[in-house]
Amino acid sequence: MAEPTPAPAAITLIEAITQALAYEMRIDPAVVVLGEDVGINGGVFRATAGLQQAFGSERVLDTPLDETTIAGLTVGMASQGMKPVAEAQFDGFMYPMVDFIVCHAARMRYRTRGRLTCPMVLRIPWGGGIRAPEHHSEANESIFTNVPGLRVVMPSSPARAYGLLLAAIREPDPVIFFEPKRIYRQYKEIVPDDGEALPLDVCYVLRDGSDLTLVTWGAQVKETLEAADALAKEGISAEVIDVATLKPLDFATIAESVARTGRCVIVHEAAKTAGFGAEIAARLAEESMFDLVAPVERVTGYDTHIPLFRLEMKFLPSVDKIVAAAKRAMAHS
Amino acid sequence: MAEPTPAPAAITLIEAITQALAYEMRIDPAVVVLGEDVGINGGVFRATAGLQQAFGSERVLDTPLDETTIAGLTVGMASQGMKPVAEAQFDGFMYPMVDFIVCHAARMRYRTRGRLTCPMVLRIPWGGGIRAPEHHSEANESIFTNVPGLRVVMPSSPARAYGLLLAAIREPDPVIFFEPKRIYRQYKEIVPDDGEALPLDVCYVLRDGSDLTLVTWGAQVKETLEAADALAKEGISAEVIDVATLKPLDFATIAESVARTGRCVIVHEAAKTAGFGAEIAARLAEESMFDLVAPVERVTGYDTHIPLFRLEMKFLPSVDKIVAAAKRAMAHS
Amino acid sequence: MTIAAHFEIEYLQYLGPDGKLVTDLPTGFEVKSLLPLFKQMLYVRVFDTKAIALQRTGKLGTYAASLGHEATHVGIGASMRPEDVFAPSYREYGAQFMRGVRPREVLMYWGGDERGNDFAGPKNDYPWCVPISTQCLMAAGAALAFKLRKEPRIAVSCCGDGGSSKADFYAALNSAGAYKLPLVLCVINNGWAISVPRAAQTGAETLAQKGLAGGLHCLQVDGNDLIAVLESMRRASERARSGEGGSVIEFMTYRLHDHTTADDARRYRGEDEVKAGWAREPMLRLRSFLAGKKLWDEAQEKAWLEECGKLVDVEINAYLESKVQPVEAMFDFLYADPPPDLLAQRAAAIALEKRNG
Amino acid sequence: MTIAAHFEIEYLQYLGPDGKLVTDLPTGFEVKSLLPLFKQMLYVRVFDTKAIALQRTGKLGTYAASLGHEATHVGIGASMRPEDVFAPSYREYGAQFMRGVRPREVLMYWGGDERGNDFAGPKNDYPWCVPISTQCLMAAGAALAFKLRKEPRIAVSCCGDGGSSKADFYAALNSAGAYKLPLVLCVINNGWAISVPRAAQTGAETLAQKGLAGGLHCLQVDGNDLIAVLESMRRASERARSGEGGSVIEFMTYRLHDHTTADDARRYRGEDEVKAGWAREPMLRLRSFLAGKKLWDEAQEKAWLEECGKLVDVEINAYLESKVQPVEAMFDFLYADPPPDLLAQRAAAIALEKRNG
Ligand SMILES: Cc1ncc(C[n+]2csc(CCOP(=O)(O)OP(=O)(O)O)c2C)c(N)n1
Ligand SMILES: Cc1ncc(C[n+]2csc(CCOP(=O)(O)OP(=O)(O)O)c2C)c(N)n1
Ligand SMILES: [Mg+2]
Ligand SMILES: [Mg+2]
Repeated sequence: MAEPTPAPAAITLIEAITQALAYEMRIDPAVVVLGEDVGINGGVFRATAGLQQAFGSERVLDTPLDETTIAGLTVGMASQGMKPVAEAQFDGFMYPMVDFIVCHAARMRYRTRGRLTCPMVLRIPWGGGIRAPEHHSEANESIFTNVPGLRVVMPSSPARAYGLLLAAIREPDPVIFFEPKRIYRQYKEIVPDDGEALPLDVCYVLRDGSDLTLVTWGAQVKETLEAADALAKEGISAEVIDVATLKPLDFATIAESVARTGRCVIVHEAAKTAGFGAEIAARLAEESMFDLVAPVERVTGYDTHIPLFRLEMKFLPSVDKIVAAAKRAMAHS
Repeated sequence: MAEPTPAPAAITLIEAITQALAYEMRIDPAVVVLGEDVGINGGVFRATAGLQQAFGSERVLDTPLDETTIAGLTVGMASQGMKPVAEAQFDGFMYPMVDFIVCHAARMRYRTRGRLTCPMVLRIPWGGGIRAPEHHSEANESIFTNVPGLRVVMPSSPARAYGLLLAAIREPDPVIFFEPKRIYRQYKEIVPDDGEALPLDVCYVLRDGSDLTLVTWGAQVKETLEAADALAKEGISAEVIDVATLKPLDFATIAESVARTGRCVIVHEAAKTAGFGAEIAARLAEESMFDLVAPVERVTGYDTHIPLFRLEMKFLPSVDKIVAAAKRAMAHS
Repeated sequence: MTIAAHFEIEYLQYLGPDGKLVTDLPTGFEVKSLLPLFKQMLYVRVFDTKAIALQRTGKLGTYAASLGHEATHVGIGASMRPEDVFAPSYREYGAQFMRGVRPREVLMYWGGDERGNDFAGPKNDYPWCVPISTQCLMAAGAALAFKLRKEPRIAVSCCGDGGSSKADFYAALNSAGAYKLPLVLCVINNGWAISVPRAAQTGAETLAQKGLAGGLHCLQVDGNDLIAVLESMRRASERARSGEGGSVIEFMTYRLHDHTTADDARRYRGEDEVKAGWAREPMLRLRSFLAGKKLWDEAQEKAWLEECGKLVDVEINAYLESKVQPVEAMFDFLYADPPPDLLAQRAAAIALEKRNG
Repeated sequence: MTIAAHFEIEYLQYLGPDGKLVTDLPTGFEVKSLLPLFKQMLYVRVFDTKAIALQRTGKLGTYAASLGHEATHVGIGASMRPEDVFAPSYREYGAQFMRGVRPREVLMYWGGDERGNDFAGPKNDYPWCVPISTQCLMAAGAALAFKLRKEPRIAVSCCGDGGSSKADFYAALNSAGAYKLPLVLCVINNGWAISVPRAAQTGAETLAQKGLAGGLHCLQVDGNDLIAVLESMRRASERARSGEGGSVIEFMTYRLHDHTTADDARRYRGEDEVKAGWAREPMLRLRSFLAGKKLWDEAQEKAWLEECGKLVDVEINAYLESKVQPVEAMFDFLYADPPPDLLAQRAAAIALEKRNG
């Protein structure tokens, strides 16, 4: 810590994850990393690359191959004063963790009136579009968004990955941290390793606009920003909001934007029905109805499983689909 | 089957469940019932009372105490031509089943292009209000509503319990069947044991009205109907819809009603944020916006865990809260 | 025939149902040390009886009695150090009382109040755990924390015969073996999981041998024999403390009561079996053994039971007089840093409460 | 010391790495019967090699090779009857080919097309299973269905050494014991679960002994010795068919390839170990044994490998020529009776597809 900070180089989202993990492990001995293949192998996505070498195998633990085990050990450690950061290798493998997350992590503080707590992070590489096998491409954030006591976070840039992960590890309550794997290596940006956390309860406005509000999170931020570009060329000014912290939701930022634009298109990768977009649309129906000049639109995955990779890109929201929805919204005034 | 049908007696919701199970076990040898204590004990709620005695222990199986086991065995049996009806003893114990439901039950037909299928029913006594211990009072239907390939059903009367459970068992795809335990024995009605199934894809309009639409499901149907009574006394005519089949959702029935009333209050027991009410409100925001004269209202559980029973009734939606929301909606025109 | 591995499961029993020693006492065992534990067992039984009565008269919710399990529970509690962590299921009051949990907390919990889990005593112990055997895996996590921090502490967790079928139990023993954790998994085999008999849970001859799946130390013990319970726990905790890893101990006992007050065991088990259970129960034999050693007599028992009654009544009154938490309690302790929307709901709930009087 | 239970885990090996018998052949064993199986093993290896090449040239997605596992896979396949049900993990091609799965289906699956799971052959077999060891528990469910319907069929499922840590694996063996199911659980111990070595998975001396936790029959087997594989499977299936219940068999083999084509094993394991693996691999010893019996020679091998190449190429071409499913395929087979909203989405997707040309 006393060493001079090296000049920061541009890094990818996944490198920002590694950087945040290393930073926090340096300053907080309670932080441990655990999961399948997180040790010498550095994780199947290399998120923990070099950490076991740097911090030893008592800080970076390979687990037996069982997600129930990972979740249970994590809750056990967290409730005894450690700050475990667990990894589910892929989104499709986290379902056996649901029991411990819902029944224990989310309730430990509540049920003991604060006597025991559960400061843990569960990192989940999330979403489709990388031509992976079955169960490696799920957008399953909605499984947690109805569960009180949790925080659900999803960064969409290297800087937000770094700042939000630091915040998540420091947070005294359990955080489900989804990492959009399709954009793990999409682009690089300079992320100073300064230990500065970002707030866990705000939406990030990525682009200002006046005609309509595009709300999204995770990997779809890319297509949504591209759609905003395309719309701009046609003279339509789209504001783009990266929700980033899904739960608790910073609805105020969305409402404020929609109050100005009168139109909202929600974009997400998960199936439409009861995806988290529904909650945002519902809040608009409750609190922004008189601001809306056009019906809310949802551009989402279809109500089917993401297909194996020959067809997967046809399942996902595309620039085309977003632009079309935006234009439908613009048809109202 | 050739025997004369005895004159039907009035039965409770839980007795209607038993009646449907017995009916279907009589006519279809592929139907088996499994779960913890479902055998000689007849289930902790007596839903399977008498079935093992009547059909033998090869049709009604006590399982080892493991919900993962119940779910896995059920999927295994269903994919080999049986029609298992599994029971999770309480809502709070079904989380270990999520992996098999999402990764296998919901995808078996899809991933094998119809070669293997999964005709199973998972019965889950659901919801709070019975002064039970922790984890016995969860309203967790939203965990399944974003999952393609499932059907999610929740009856709220003896007749619908009978008809919907028959339909669920006959359905060639997996059905999650939530049973509102608070109203298991609330009242009796005559339910002829005629083997008539009800449709799995319609909402049930329980009361006609013209001023606003109250949409609900499960145990809250009781409070919602009472609220409609109370509103009627004040000259407000409320239509009451029991969603009953949450997934796939029969939105057409709701939309048609709201087109007439212009107002919608959604009532459910689960926490508000990302509860299934969000999906209904979202559909309204997308498809019925110009019909709405008032913002949508959600009367729900708070965004916290249902507390232990000393406080639980204060968590649940009440007639009071529904009436207040309805009046807020009526203030707009 | 080549043999890849070979195992034996030892069975421990010292005191037979008739109160006679069936074998020599463990070396160095002090008979006098049994006395306070016997008294503790009696205390628990008084507590149980009164708690059941409270439930029957509508003053308590569903209650899970520990009738018949007293030797196992108290023996486990006696073997632990304050700094260890206990992860109980939902009926090990005997162990918990010895660790400082107060009877009023037990009552609060079953009376529907979260404050019951806020133990005045063992601050790091886990609360009662409803989702079966998940406590075992949390205890493994606790043990892992102790090991990583190089603390001389162990974790002890209990589950039932039914609980030993649960995936979480297997996960706990698997990780205890993989990480050589200071963990003692106590399987309290009382013959029944609600209505499902032990034989329907598994094809294994003993529940102790499940530990072999994780390479753990395994023991089967007469759980109605306090001496055997103490000796088995001594061995397992010593192993754990000295870095030799985890154990699975199967305590053979019997559930004399219904599963909980919500259950009616007559639906699924015969009276003969229960009768036989009463002949093997732990108090009987220990009382007769201590009486034989002139350490206990009827008068002492009468006096102590009376005192127990008074002690428990104080606790019951504290529970009965406790005020229900205010409505905002259901919002508090959800997050360290509650989000604004939640605070708004909290305010609305308080306002509604005020309006309704 | 009283012993409650006592166990031995037998180890089976007939053919040593040098191709010499280490013990007598099982009674009645026909050496000639090895020949078609050896040819099948060669065929699988040719398939594997070509599949890896396809992946390396961008014509296939991630692929999990079976290199080194051929004796175990083919031996398992050979021991099953058509009406039995197989629940593989994701690399047991040798077993699957013998059951009628076509190589083109394997390629379709790893090529990102659901039709790969629609086997032309074994209609009731389970598809490849990505969520580790869940197939074991589904197989237990299948076995339960057979038992309840009194059908003379058995279920066979495979998982890895890593997979034997999974809660589902334990649930499978627990239910196999509880219900005495006609189930054979094959733990294919190839030393690694991606980068995690066998020793890190569990403290158990053998993986076979995990079966003791459920009261199952346990065996540890040299999985590179086809004869031992066949004999162990014969014993386990006979038990299963005759109502004696389930087995856990640990097959000791070695993963000669990376975990999948997405993995780089050099990051975590040394070359020496892999070299040693090649010295123990299954083909080597069987070839030498058969050659010694004058059942196989170089010319035969050359001719057969050439034929294999051609056979596999036909399959590869069928895969490469397969048309991508139309966009509506992602809506089909979701429900037997698709709801209207889904049909509307389907129609919209088709329309979009048309518009985009
Ligand atoms: C995950 C889960 N499933 C089901 C239950 C309901 N349940 C409560 S206690 C019990 C039986 C437990 O039997 P056992 O483990 O033998 O413990 P005992 O009650 O006999 O002490 C069951 C099925 C539960 N609490 N948790
Ligand atoms: C539930 C789950 N967790 C993680 C993975 C990722 N994963 C795929 S294969 C594998 C290792 C499997 O090792 P093992 O069981 O030994 O089988 P092997 O690949 O060696 O044949 C892992 C961790 C998965 N597929 N499913
Ligand atoms: Mg028990
Ligand atoms: Mg392996």
